[in-house]
Amino acid sequence: AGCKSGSGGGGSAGGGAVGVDYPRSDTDFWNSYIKYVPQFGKQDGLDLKTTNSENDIAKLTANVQSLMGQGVKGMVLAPQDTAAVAPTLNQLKQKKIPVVTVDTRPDKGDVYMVVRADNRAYGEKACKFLGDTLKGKGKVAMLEGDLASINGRDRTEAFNQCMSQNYPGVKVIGLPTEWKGDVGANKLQTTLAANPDLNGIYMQAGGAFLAPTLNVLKQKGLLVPPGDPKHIAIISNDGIPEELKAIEAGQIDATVSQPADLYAKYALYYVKAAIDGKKFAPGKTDHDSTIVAPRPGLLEDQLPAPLVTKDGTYAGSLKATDPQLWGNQVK
Amino acid sequence: MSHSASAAAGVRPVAAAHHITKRFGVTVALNDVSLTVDDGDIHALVGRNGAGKSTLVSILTGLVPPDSGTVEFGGEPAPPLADREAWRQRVACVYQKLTVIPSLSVAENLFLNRQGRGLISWGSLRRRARELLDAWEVDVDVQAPAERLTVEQRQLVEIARALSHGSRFIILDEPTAQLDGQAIERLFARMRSLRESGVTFLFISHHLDEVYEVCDTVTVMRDARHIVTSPVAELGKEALVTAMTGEATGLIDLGAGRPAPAPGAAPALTVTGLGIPGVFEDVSLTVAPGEIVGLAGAGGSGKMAVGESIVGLRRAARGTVEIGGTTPRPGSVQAALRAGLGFVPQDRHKEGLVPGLSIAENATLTVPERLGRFGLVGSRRRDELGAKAIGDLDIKAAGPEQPVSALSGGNQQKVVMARALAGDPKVLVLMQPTAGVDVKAKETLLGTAAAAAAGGAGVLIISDDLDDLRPCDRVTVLFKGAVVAQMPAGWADHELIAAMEGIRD
Amino acid sequence: MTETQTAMAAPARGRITAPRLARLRDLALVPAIIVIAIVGYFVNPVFLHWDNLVNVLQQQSEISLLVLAEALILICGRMDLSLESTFGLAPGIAAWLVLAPGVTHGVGWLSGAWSIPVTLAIGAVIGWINGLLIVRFRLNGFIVTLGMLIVLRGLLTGISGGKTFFNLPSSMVYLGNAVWLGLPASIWICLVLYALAIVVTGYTRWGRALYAIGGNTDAARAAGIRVDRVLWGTLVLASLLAALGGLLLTGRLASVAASQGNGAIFTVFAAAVIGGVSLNGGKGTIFGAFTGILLLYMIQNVLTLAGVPAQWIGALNGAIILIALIISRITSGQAQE
Amino acid sequence: MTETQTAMAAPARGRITAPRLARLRDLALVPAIIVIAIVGYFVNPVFLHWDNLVNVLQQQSEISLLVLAEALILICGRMDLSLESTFGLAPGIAAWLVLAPGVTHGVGWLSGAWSIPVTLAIGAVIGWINGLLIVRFRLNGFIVTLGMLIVLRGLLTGISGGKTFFNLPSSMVYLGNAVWLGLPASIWICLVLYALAIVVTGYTRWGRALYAIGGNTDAARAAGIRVDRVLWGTLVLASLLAALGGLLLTGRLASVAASQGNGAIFTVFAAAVIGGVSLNGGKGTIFGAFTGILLLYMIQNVLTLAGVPAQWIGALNGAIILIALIISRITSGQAQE
Ligand SMILES: Nc1ncnc2c1ncn2[C@@H]1O[C@H](COP(=O)(O)OP(=O)(O)OP(=O)(O)O)[C@@H](O)[C@H]1O
Ligand SMILES: Nc1ncnc2c1ncn2[C@@H]1O[C@H](COP(=O)(O)OP(=O)(O)OP(=O)(O)O)[C@@H](O)[C@H]1O
Ligand SMILES: [Mg+2]
Ligand SMILES: [Mg+2]
Repeated sequence: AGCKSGSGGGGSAGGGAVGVDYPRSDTDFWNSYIKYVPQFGKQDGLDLKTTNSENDIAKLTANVQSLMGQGVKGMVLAPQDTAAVAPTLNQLKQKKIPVVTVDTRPDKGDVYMVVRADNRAYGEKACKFLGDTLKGKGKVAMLEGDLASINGRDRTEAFNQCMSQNYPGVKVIGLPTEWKGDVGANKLQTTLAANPDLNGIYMQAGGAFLAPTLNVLKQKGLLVPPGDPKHIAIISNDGIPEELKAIEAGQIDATVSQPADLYAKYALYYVKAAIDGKKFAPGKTDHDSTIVAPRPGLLEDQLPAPLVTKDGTYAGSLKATDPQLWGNQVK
Repeated sequence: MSHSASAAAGVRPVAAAHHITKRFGVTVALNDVSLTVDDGDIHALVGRNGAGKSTLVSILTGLVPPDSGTVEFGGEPAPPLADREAWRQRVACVYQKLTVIPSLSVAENLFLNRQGRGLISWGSLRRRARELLDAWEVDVDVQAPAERLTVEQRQLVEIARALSHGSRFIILDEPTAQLDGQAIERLFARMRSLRESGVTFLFISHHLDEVYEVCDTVTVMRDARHIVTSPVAELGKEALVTAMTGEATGLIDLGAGRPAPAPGAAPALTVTGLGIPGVFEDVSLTVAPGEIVGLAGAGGSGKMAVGESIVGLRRAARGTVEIGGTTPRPGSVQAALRAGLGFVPQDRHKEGLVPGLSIAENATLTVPERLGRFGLVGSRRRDELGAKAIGDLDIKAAGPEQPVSALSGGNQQKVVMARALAGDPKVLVLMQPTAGVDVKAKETLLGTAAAAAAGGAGVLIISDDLDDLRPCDRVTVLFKGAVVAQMPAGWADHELIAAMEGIRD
Repeated sequence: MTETQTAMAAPARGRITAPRLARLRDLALVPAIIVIAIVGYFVNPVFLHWDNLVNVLQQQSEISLLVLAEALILICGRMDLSLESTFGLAPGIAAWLVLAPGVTHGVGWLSGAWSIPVTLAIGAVIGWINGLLIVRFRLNGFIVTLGMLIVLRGLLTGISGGKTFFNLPSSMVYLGNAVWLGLPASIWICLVLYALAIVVTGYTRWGRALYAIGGNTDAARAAGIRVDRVLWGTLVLASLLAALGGLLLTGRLASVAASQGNGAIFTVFAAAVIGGVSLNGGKGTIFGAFTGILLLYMIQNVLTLAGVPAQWIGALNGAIILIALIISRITSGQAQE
Repeated sequence: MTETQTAMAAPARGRITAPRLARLRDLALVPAIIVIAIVGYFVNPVFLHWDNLVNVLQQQSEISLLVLAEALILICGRMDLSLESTFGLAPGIAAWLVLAPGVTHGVGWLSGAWSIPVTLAIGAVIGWINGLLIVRFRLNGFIVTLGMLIVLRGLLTGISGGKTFFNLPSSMVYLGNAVWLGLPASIWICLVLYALAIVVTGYTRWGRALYAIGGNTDAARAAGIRVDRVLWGTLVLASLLAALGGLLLTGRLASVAASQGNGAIFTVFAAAVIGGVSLNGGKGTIFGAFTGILLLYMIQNVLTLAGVPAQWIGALNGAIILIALIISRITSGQAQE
């Protein structure tokens, strides 16, 4: 599409505009990402053109087409549907536009760099923490996401697999919720009625489930600090500021901090590198992560997703007040 | 009839409309119309379909604001439109369009919006409803939803409701169109007795006989204008029709000049032993080509059910219908139409017309095969046929493309007739073909039926309106679902009425 | 005029049992509820425990206010699709106005005490706008409220930036959490409002006017009912109820998610219709609507207790709803087009 | 009967322009489309580039088949909410049947060549079931298809386990990807089907029967139209179109997501109604419906090009739809209740 960037701010350090498609704007996590992107874009001196595909792959395709029409030189996507994005990647490849994907690894097609923290790792970390905390015995409820969401599914599968392998004494009750707080609260309530001896809860999204869960427990008189025999061990996911506060207050035990800031920072870092013609190889990076090559035509920078606990004494965990955590940087 | 005299002596008018003009889009429904209704009168309002009568009624009852002009009650200006309560104290009305609410019980319909203050006591409401209906000899369960009533019963409920308001001024817009002879008589008796107690009526009807029977004064409207107001006694029927139509031509004798049906020809329609349990039993009749046969009966006699069974709108439990030698599948309109039938259904709003479609489309709905081949429809061909129907039936319309919803009642009925005739039927079944239609249109419609018969079709007219039955060569009378009489042409009105009411001599 | 017309009377008399039946229709779902209760017991005896029953009642209490609101509007022969958005937006705006900027990303223009009045006021305003467009400008209600559904949903996403509002003031979460006489306050509120609505729709002029308008608007107008005023009032009332329902849910979850209410309208319609409220107006009762939503939540609860595989819950739930819809239409006796 | 009655004819003559106006209503959205095009150009000149216009046409092509299907049903005076689920389920089942077990989590019972016939057959079967319930059993269409919407959506989640089907056979992705004469095949398919539908609804018996049925079902039946057969046929045809639309999208995305079609019905109704198709049946044209969906997609495209902040896109889009709905109702002249 031979078109000049008419209205845009013109050329920049990278020598062209960069298109960023946000996957959705209705979760806390992605909103933080949306907030970080322009911030880092400015730091890197990039001319950003942004769109929002509202969790709809057809919209993503349309957005990419219109971004290509605007002559972007590189593209950052976060396809929530890893299969359906393949034709789009193909198109971009034909136009020689490098792509960085955030959060998910496409099933097919070439990608310059995948920037993500492994969702399976979230599930595993949560499983290990709960399994250790419960000493391999008990019942845990898992507030799952939406079946149609790859991230939710990865967390669910990894959690289940890890539990059955490492902690066969723990019974998992899976509660699908479509990422909806009220559905989660209702199902948790019902589960508590049926299983008064519940010992643990894994919430796959703190933004959706934190407040509802705490409130259900409060109503049942089960919101008691760790150490109390009635305490239910809770691990959350995402690392939004409220979760960190709840950990400090002793209401929940831990969370897996999803690095929203790093997603934005390194996505733009790599897309700029791509436009500048840099090449990367598998191996350790300068920012505590590893680049791997899961399949040809695609590299993946696996960002760290730290486990957060109150005192940071659990192996490999950070303190809830650690300023490094993105949840503590939100103003 | 001393009331019109007293009116002349300067009694204060109960209601008056001054220089009312009302437009609907480009249609002028009322053009500078003034009307004064004197205290204690029964005042008739007549005019052809679309003359603007019902529009004047809705202005007089505060449902619709006039574009210009004023309304007065007893010399006082009318209350603001929003104050429905004040309007209802001044005027009660039976509208032309039924205003019962089908899902609510009869009792609640009677006392709609005046169920009493605070919490409603359903028991006492039912009692009051029972008393009210007993006075009208309407024998229905007051707890039944109104949708279960027959059309006639609904009409009676409406009348009872309007008369129970205690208003001193009551408007009746075509109240008799759905009633049989006895019910009409009862209505008139009630109107007369209310007049004695000082109630004033504005009465609208297309039956001029009724005007002469109960009314004191008559106002004629034509083309949205007021033409004349006169004491009934001073305006002869000829003059009245002339005022309504604007022409000095009298009514034509429809029976005359039609060739007698050929004797011995195979019948066009043969009905044998038709029956639906509980509705009608063992009805047999034949109609020869060129013959017009009437099927008469009082309300609830089952005559419409017979007609609907013949045309396939309903499925009879027993018996056969033969149309031009073939026996169409019972209960299938399609089969009946293919066998060579054309019909006018009882209620044009329900089964007669598709309001949003044009005259041409409505008139050709039954004959798509004439509009083009391979299922294609040529709009030019269609509009030609539509224009022909407009000419043949004297339909007042802008053109074949005009939607039928924009036509007056009489002209809509003509479109239904055009649809019935579209397939050049061998058998024509007309159910209440002139209900709610003005005198002139009635003449056109019946004349068309006669012309169809003259052209060799067998015509069956099903009606309880004696005017409809006059052109018939013979009339079959139904009473409580059974054939009770056969009357050759030349019957006297009272004979036929007696037979319809089941009185044998 | 003295001949009795027995011929006419006969068919009418034959139908004498009909209104009785119509009244029974209110109870049409009671057998279904009993069946589900029994099935639930066999699936998991916990189902009939007091705690679980209270849970079911509490879980349906918020959305049942939406059902009540929709039922009132349906009885008038109208529709309001935007209720689901009001359910989220009204408490959402209140939260946004009272929460401090920064961590809780509100604007902090009002103090926490304002949250309940603001929520209800927003509900009323939305209802008023719907009324303006539908009643005053005579636009089609389905169309207007479809548009409003999309706009209001977008507004909530806009002000919240898609994030969940946390750390709500205590007045805002009180109703959704309080326990009165051993039962959650939201159950009391739901039951009292339903009881009130049953009395109003059954025994007051205003309530009967709803049925009259739904049955035949012109006739209602002719009978002196102030159709526009009643309709407008009903729309405002319905949005108020939706806002209140949203407030209760907000309280129970101690938060307002940006997606609060999304997709709820399908459940709301299904509940009202299963409960015997007609989409054509003028028919159905508030009690019926209540049995409708109760049944749906009982089914949900049984499915959760049964541990049906996650992927099949949707299909199973849908199939049960479809069957319930079909059965409820068949028992109501009439073909509906 | 030869007296000319000119007096009465006079007021009628005044109405001569009415049908002309009705025809103009078809073009009601054309000015809006032009305005959007101009606004779009000023927002971002890219808007009017050939590539971008082709993109817009292609992006709306799949859902426009849903709009076409819904418009046909609306003209008959019915509704079908389940189309959005058919849009996803029909290709979903086909993919499930042809994909090998294991990685692509299908069952692999059929070879890839079957995928298109199976997709269309599923569509037809769903339409047939809708017809059975609505036409034969005379259940309310809104209710039936609401139930079906939930069930079919649940079924797709069930068979897919919520996962996306990919690695589809080439026959299944062909239509969504092919380019014919320089334009994507889906644009051709969409345009041809619309053109065909315009001819059929305007100039054939079957098409006019739809209007007659929508305008007054009883009258249509009394005119010998086989109402049940036409309705049933239309329901089947509509579901077929939905399945075809789903197939095109599947091809373009080379996959079937478990959520394909979710929520699309709101857009579909908005498009049809903005395009002048009446919810009460018997009114509106296929061309109008096409302008409706085209307008919505142009608006989406302009908002994207304008770089509106993500969180406000929903509200803005909704507001534009609402305004378009209101304007389209006002220009259509009549108060609609
Ligand atoms: N709401 C309306 N919108 C448009 N035109 C209308 C409306 N109401 C009446 N008209 C037109 O106004 C004219 C007068 O109608 P009106 O109903 O008053 O006639 P009428 O004298 O009562 O006729 P009929 O004897 O058939 O009842 C007719 O041409 C009719 O088509
Ligand atoms: N489907 C039905 N089920 C039961 N009774 C019916 C049914 N249809 C008609 N009836 C009754 O059968 C009788 C005959 O009905 P029909 O409409 O044929 O009478 P009619 O002579 O046309 O009366 P009217 O002049 O009042 O219309 C009426 O008492 C009516 O109530
Ligand atoms: Mg009239
Ligand atoms: Mg009858």
